[in-house]
Amino acid sequence: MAEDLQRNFRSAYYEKVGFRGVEEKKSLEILLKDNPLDVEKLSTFSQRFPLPSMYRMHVWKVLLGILPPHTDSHPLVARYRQEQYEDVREALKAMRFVHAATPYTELYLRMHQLENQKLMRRSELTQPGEEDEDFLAIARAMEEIVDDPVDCYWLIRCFVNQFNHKFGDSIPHLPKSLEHFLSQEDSRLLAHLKTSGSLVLLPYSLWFRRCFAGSLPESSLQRVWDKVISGSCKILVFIALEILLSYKIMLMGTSRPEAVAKFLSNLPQENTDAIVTKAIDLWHKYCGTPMHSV
Amino acid sequence: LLENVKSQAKGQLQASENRYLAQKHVTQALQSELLQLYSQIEINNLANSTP
Amino acid sequence: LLENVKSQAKGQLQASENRYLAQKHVTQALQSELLQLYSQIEINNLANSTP
Repeated sequence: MAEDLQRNFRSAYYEKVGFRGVEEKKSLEILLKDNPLDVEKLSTFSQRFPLPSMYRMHVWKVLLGILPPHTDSHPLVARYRQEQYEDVREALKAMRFVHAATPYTELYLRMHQLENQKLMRRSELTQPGEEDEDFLAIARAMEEIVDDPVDCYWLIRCFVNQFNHKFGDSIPHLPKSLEHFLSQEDSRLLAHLKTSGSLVLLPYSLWFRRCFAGSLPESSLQRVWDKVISGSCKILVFIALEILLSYKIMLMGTSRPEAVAKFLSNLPQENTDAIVTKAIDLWHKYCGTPMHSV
Repeated sequence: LLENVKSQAKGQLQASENRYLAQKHVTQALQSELLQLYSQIEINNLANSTP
Repeated sequence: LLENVKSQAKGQLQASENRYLAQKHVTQALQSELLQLYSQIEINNLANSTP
């Protein structure tokens, strides 16, 4: 009896923290015991299921190539990563780009610029451009998710690099894709957004360039990034779609595009978990569930 | 097994090369900063020596 | 053959590590030069500002 109660409590708890079943966690644990790790299977798992939070960072690091598939290389490679972080940071200190009180996010930006050979001379530094602001937004969100600065830097850097490399060409087409799926789900809402002039003013760069960093709270955001990191940028369209559907009444009630843009750029932080859950369901409905044996 | 060993070696080598590349980019940045400082100092010296 | 591949991989990794270390010595030298330059500039500034 007591055991039953405890078990019920436990699965209710798992439900709450995002495991739809203990089974999923177990199958992930089996995947993680492989040596070398099967990166493709890990991607598929992450596309289909939410990652248990205790394994999330590890899986992200493998999917982003920060750690190689061979688990017995992990200590060596982790040491290389750590040294590289320290080398670049120390150089920036010596050049006085950063000092003890510089915020980590700015340090990460300068490190990223140095490594990509895009660092200006100190005397020629300008205000951060749009691309820098996108980086900083993603960095601020990642900082909330990851404690260790070395891990944090590598995750931001590889996330941004992979995102631009894999999806750079698709990003400009995402607004059209959003319009398409909105016409399927709610053509009245689409018509209203179009005629009121709101459609062109939606916060596309916040949604599609920053991947909702600074828009969704981190607990919801990381479930979206699971999908982005494992290979989908389409998920971003469905999050945007579900946001529009969730605030339909409010959106239908206003014809001022600026007010719509302002509201959507500063979303209420309450029911974002539900929005993400519904968006993932919609995404599976339209794009199918990847059918790898996991 | 052979492929396995090869791919493991590749993973290690890539990470090592990446670390090396970062050092190279650090060198370039340091050099360009130094160059800038030296020319700044020369300008200052010139300005001070011509009263 | 396997041993062969392994020792080749080890050699490559070692070479990469050495390249890294060499480059690291370069950046250390540059960084200490930079440090010295900065303090030189500060001394000059101080000297100029106190007549």
